[in-house]
Amino acid sequence: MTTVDSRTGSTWLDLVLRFRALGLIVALVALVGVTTALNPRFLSGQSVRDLLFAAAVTLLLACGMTVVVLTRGIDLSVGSVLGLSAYVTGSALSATGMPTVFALPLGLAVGAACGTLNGAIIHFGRVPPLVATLGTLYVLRGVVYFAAGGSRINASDLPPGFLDFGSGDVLGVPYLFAVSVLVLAAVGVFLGRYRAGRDLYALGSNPEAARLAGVPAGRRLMTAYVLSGALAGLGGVLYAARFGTVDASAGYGMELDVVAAVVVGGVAIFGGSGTTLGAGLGALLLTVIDNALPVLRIDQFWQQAIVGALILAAIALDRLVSVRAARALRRKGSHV
Amino acid sequence: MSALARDPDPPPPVVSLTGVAKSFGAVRALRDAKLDLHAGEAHALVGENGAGKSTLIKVLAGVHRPDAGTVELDGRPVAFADTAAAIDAGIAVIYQEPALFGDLTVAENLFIGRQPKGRFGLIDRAVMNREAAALFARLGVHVDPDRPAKGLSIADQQLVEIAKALSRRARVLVMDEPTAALSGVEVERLFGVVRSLREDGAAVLFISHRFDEVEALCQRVTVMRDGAHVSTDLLADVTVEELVRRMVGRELGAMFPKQVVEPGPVVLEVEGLTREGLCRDVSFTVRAGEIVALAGLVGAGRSEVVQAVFGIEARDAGQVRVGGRGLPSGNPRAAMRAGVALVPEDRRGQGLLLDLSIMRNATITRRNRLSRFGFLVGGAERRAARDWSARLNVKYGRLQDPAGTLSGGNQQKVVLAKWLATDPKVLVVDEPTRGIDVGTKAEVHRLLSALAADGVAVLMVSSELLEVLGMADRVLVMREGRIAGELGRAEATEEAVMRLATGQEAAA
Amino acid sequence: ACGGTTQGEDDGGGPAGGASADPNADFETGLTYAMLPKSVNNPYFEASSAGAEAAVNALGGEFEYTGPSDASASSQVSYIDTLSQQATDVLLLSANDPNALCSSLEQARAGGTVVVTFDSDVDPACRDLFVSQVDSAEVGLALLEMAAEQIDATGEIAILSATANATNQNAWIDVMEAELESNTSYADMELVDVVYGDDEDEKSFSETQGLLQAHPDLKAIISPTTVGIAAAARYLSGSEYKGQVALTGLGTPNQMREFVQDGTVTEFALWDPTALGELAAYTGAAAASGIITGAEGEVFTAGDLGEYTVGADGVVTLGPPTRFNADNIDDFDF
Amino acid sequence: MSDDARLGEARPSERESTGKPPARALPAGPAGDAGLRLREAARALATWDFGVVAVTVGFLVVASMTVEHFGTARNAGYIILDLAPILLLALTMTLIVTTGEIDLSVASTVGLTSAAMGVMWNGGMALETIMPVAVLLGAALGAVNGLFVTGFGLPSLAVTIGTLALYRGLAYVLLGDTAVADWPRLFTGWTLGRIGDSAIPNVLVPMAVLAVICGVLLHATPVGRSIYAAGANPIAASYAGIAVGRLKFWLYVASGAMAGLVGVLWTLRYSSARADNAAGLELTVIAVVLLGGVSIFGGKGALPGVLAAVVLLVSVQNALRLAHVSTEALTVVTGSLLIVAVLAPNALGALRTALRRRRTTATGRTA
Ligand SMILES: Nc1ncnc2c1ncn2[C@@H]1O[C@H](COP(=O)(O)OP(=O)(O)OP(=O)(O)O)[C@@H](O)[C@H]1O
Ligand SMILES: Nc1ncnc2c1ncn2[C@@H]1O[C@H](COP(=O)(O)OP(=O)(O)OP(=O)(O)O)[C@@H](O)[C@H]1O
Ligand SMILES: [Mg+2]
Ligand SMILES: [Mg+2]
Repeated sequence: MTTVDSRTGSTWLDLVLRFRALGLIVALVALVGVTTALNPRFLSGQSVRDLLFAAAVTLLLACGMTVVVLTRGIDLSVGSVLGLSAYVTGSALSATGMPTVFALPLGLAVGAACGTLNGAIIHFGRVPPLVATLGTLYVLRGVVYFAAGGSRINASDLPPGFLDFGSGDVLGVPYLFAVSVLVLAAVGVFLGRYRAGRDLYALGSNPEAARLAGVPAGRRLMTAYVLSGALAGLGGVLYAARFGTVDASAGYGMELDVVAAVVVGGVAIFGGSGTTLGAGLGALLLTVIDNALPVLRIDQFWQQAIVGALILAAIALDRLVSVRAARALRRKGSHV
Repeated sequence: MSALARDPDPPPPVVSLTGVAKSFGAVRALRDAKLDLHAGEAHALVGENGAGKSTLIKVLAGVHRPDAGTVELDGRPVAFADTAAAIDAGIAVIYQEPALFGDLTVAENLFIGRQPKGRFGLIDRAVMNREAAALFARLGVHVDPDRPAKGLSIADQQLVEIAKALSRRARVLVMDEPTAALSGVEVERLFGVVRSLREDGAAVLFISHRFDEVEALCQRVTVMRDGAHVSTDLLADVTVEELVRRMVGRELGAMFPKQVVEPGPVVLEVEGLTREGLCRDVSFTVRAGEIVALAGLVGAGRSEVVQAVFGIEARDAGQVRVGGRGLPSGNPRAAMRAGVALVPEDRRGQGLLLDLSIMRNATITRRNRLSRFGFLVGGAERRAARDWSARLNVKYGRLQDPAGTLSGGNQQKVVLAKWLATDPKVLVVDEPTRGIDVGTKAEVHRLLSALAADGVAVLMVSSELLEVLGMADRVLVMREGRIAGELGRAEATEEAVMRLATGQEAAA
Repeated sequence: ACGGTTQGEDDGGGPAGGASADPNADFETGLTYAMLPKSVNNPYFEASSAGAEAAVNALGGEFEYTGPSDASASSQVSYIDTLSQQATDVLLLSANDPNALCSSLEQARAGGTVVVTFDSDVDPACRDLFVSQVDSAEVGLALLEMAAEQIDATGEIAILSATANATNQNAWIDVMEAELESNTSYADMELVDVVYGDDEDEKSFSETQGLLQAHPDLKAIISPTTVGIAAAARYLSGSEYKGQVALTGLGTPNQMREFVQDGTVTEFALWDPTALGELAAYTGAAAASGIITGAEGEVFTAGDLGEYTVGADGVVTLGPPTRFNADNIDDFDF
Repeated sequence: MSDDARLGEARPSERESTGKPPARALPAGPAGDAGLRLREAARALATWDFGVVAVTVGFLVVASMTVEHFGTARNAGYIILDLAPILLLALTMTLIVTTGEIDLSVASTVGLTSAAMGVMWNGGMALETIMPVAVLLGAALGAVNGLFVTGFGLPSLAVTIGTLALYRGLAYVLLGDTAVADWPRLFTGWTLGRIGDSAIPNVLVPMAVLAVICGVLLHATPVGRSIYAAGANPIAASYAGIAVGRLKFWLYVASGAMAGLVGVLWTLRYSSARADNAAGLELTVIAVVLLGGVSIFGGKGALPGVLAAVVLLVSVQNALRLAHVSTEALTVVTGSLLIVAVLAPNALGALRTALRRRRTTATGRTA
């Protein structure tokens, strides 16, 4: 049988297994290095702040997306949820002039509500996640259109405190980014070190087995989608705070970027494996690419093509690492 | 009945199921099932494939809700909403098919949902791995608790399942053919543990098609047929023949109807076959009309060998020739064209398209031959499928039902059917009778020897010694990826095989 | 087989000549008008539709404002087909593509619909009239002039445009480039980059970031699109470049007000989209009532907007853009 | 083979075991055969395809009675023109999704081939050569997807999100902000033209042909069987001698070629080659494939359902426009349609099992 010494020759292997993000970090460092070499201003305070600002929202959404993707699900509605929450909070702030502190909970609530809708359709309606959330992507966007119509919330309508929250920072780290990172860490710990979190991995890894093992699938799925929705809602608030302008198209088409970030981050699209850390790095990598290309004076028309190429490169690299790992595992598991 | 007659005042059963009925679409898996489990007893549940054994225990485990009938725990009627409820009630089940979380570590597979907690309710992995290691030690097996379950052999998977169930320290332990993929040594260790559990007062339900095991472990035995209760007796009161008659409702022919045939020319030649870390320098030949068995302990690498022969996995070194012509490495299509067929060991993972219909499964290997002018129209597939399920007595509802809805044994029959249908020159079977009931087992054996008689070269991997000894003309014994020795039909005895398999020969 | 169809062998149908105009005819009542913007849910077109609706009510007609939610030519085609089936009398269209809509427009016109494009034109052969907010030259020159005034005509400038294929933006950019070449008074100004914010707030925002990082010595940004200029202004006002880099272009007073007040922006321009819609409606009505046919020189009265003359290629021009600065911005609300 | 007979005899009660439902062999209770047949019939009818087709037909009937201009031949023509690109892309998408993969790059491939056509046209090539070249280009782009997915074993969703950006980007590299529009009327006319003086658009012909080819391929050939097998269980499929990798690779090539063809049609229909042609169409295509009942996990689904779904989606949007319903509502309806179409059958299924449970309990008691 598999006579195995869990330690021997498995140090780097364990590292790779535990820390699939390695490849990403390398890519990230390389990219930043090259860009800075070509244009030192890329690491100037201002542009780093801009970068972190830009990353904050994607980071949040990627975090939520990870949770659902782990369960073999997917949430294509995040873009629309973000739009809805951004508009609702925005108009609530401008209309009622309610204190800024209530913005976050409000956005979270809106998002969580949408998440609950997704979860209910998927769990109780037995609708495949991709279908359900593709549906709510349309429906919720439609709702935003209804609500916003042609109107637009301008920065001037929003309380200054809120905008300050959007543009302010502590020690050079924007509040928004700080919020995202805190959330990311919290969710990371939840997934990695709490029973409920591990259940999500189990569900994604083998749903039937999870059922036999008595994992409360319904409750867990609900948790996942509500979480994803809530984070998208929070993202909406950050979006409003950052851009100050919200119209009906806020967050339009964002879902694919987020999925890309998650996948680049090494989260298995068919569930069961991946970490928020990876997803976060994926989001960061894509944002850096987006911001580096203009700085490198790369022709506008080439930028999208290069983003695509780099996405392919990133997942290919990640694949390389994991294949290595698997082979080593085999050797580790064998006995001859 | 007789069991209770013997016992002046029997303790109330821990579990008792009465009048249980359960249907899946047109299929009535259970009609009128009945079962009593007492504390401190090991109770055998036997029956044909599709008799309803697994379904019955799934009802007990809260997987299925019964259409009718009652489930009582300590005399109190219960209705388990889901498996969690049953688990909380102290019922642990080893299901027929291993169901592990490939992405989680072995240890987490054992403790999912009840991982040991440390500060702030965080999971304490160190403790978890230690407890897992302890469990495996108790079973006398070594599996790295910290490796992902992905890539474990079917046998190791079953061992993990066993450890999982044992770790729950349940008052009711249900085992659905836990030994199907295990060989003698593991089985003995398992029984040791189970006995001690029983002595601690646990009630054990044991489902198996191997009567030697049933007799070795159990006191009472319940027979099921067509989803209904037939009888419950003390094992001491009934003979195996009697049990078999009740199961299949008729007399059984010889278990190992071996036909002696004059072996023809060499058909399959394997030379210096090597797969990194799995098997090394394996050489042997199989002649037309011969049945050659690959014996050995679980994990000896037999499956790896046959997979390399069929070309599922590329070989790192060595030659495979069929009828003198060499086969390219890692190309099953070429092997099939050369007339090789492989019945794989893991029917769900490697054998079946569970979501597709029984018909598709039975005919997928012949999709080209059944087509007319490249089109698959008319009932060709249907006829072929019906014909072959009839030959192997597959028990099913409708040919359009998903293969996943078949009982374990019937699934195995479908896999056999789809490969026999290709009428191969070289038939390679890996654990061909895993989870198949005695009646069908005899038929499969008859079929194998009949095929051999027709000049087919048969290579058989089996963990069941009786089968190996009963069927094989020659026995190749593998140990740790190498061929430890070869035994002719005459010299092949249990002792001889086990000695080679375990490597005690040197000592002797 | 045959020699093959290559360029130049074929040219689209000529302009739709036809009935002679009767300058003294009255505006018909009871006509149905449909306004089809590049995309709905866009404040700019909301304003135009308000103007058009007012005009239509004055003319005693029926008004419908409909269109796709994405600014793509293919979805506009579906809407045109629908409208032509409903035999709408007047179609007021702002096109997402100069050519893609033609065949549908031809069918519509064959069915008797008068097609008037506004804000963004199509191939003149495919429509009756085009109501231009201003003529391309004027806008291009005005933009360049404002930029020059703010950086006294020296230093690097860049353009933040809408989508890469936006018809009118590209026309203005061409004018500006030509002018920079020819006009000596702009000799010390250099156009270093043209980037596209796709009329998306977020993209325009980050493109502005990119510009400033890529061109440390940038003196001015010209953004000839309402979405772009607002996003750029918001970025500048929150960054270290505020006051250092001049920003001008086309924007709506309501969006730009705070940035003019906080000194991020000195002066920008725009025509009144409401008036544009109003004029488009009157032009359509005039054409449908046979007052004009689209031939050069024809004259008609557009309500209290006054009298207008049809120019070459059936173009009616609203007038020079209005410039907005700290002094006058509070007089406008759109 | 000589032993078959013996095998047959081995089991006296063979009738019972040759696949008649056990329920027949056992006393079936009062519900009896009739009830059983009814339920079987019900199940046969309640397949997904049937559901979608029924809904579609139902909708068309109701709409043509209630919505002005909807029932006209002219409008039918518009509907067919509008659904052509979606339907064509959905054909190959169905095959790919059935193998458990996905191709999100189709719309970008359309854009890139369209842009390439523009460049070639400006380069003075003859349209007769440009068109086949464009299709081949599409095939090549598909091959790249196939290589990444099967060759390097990368998740197709990830790969095709990458190529979605890459191909669209390359389209912009080729044409930038320009549009090529001077296409010969001979061809643009054909794409919009009608067969003879009927109201049937010319494009219906290639559409029908390709639909039939894909349908037969999927449902009545060994390849089709392999496609389902590969989707249901790749490992078991390769054990059955199916070259799963090669199969998927060629499906991606086919999908690319189809996108190339759509690129040609699109360019000529709108007589405008532009980098942003068909942007965002991929989600619509996925939507109809799923709406058509194809399982995103592979192994399940059928083409008729998908075809019906395409018709349903496009004609619903058309009807709403004709009925002066606002764009907002249109978006909402599209989404709800997707969800409800999947929810409804599930709800029905749940209901049926509930009914059956009650029945069998009854028989269980009497037995
Ligand atoms: N989920 C299901 N859907 C439909 N039919 C089912 C399902 N599960 C079991 N059946 C049917 O119920 C009957 C009993 O199955 P079961 O697995 O209980 O047999 P078994 O006694 O365990 O046989 P084996 O010894 O081969 O495991 C079989 O005819 C099987 O086809
Ligand atoms: N996919 C795999 N990845 C890693 N190790 C594997 C894999 N498959 C098999 N092994 C290991 O290779 C060895 C031989 O495999 P296997 O257990 O199939 O041999 P076997 O003699 O056929 O046993 P069995 O009786 O289960 O067929 C075992 O130690 C098993 O754990
Ligand atoms: Mg069973
Ligand atoms: Mg094996």
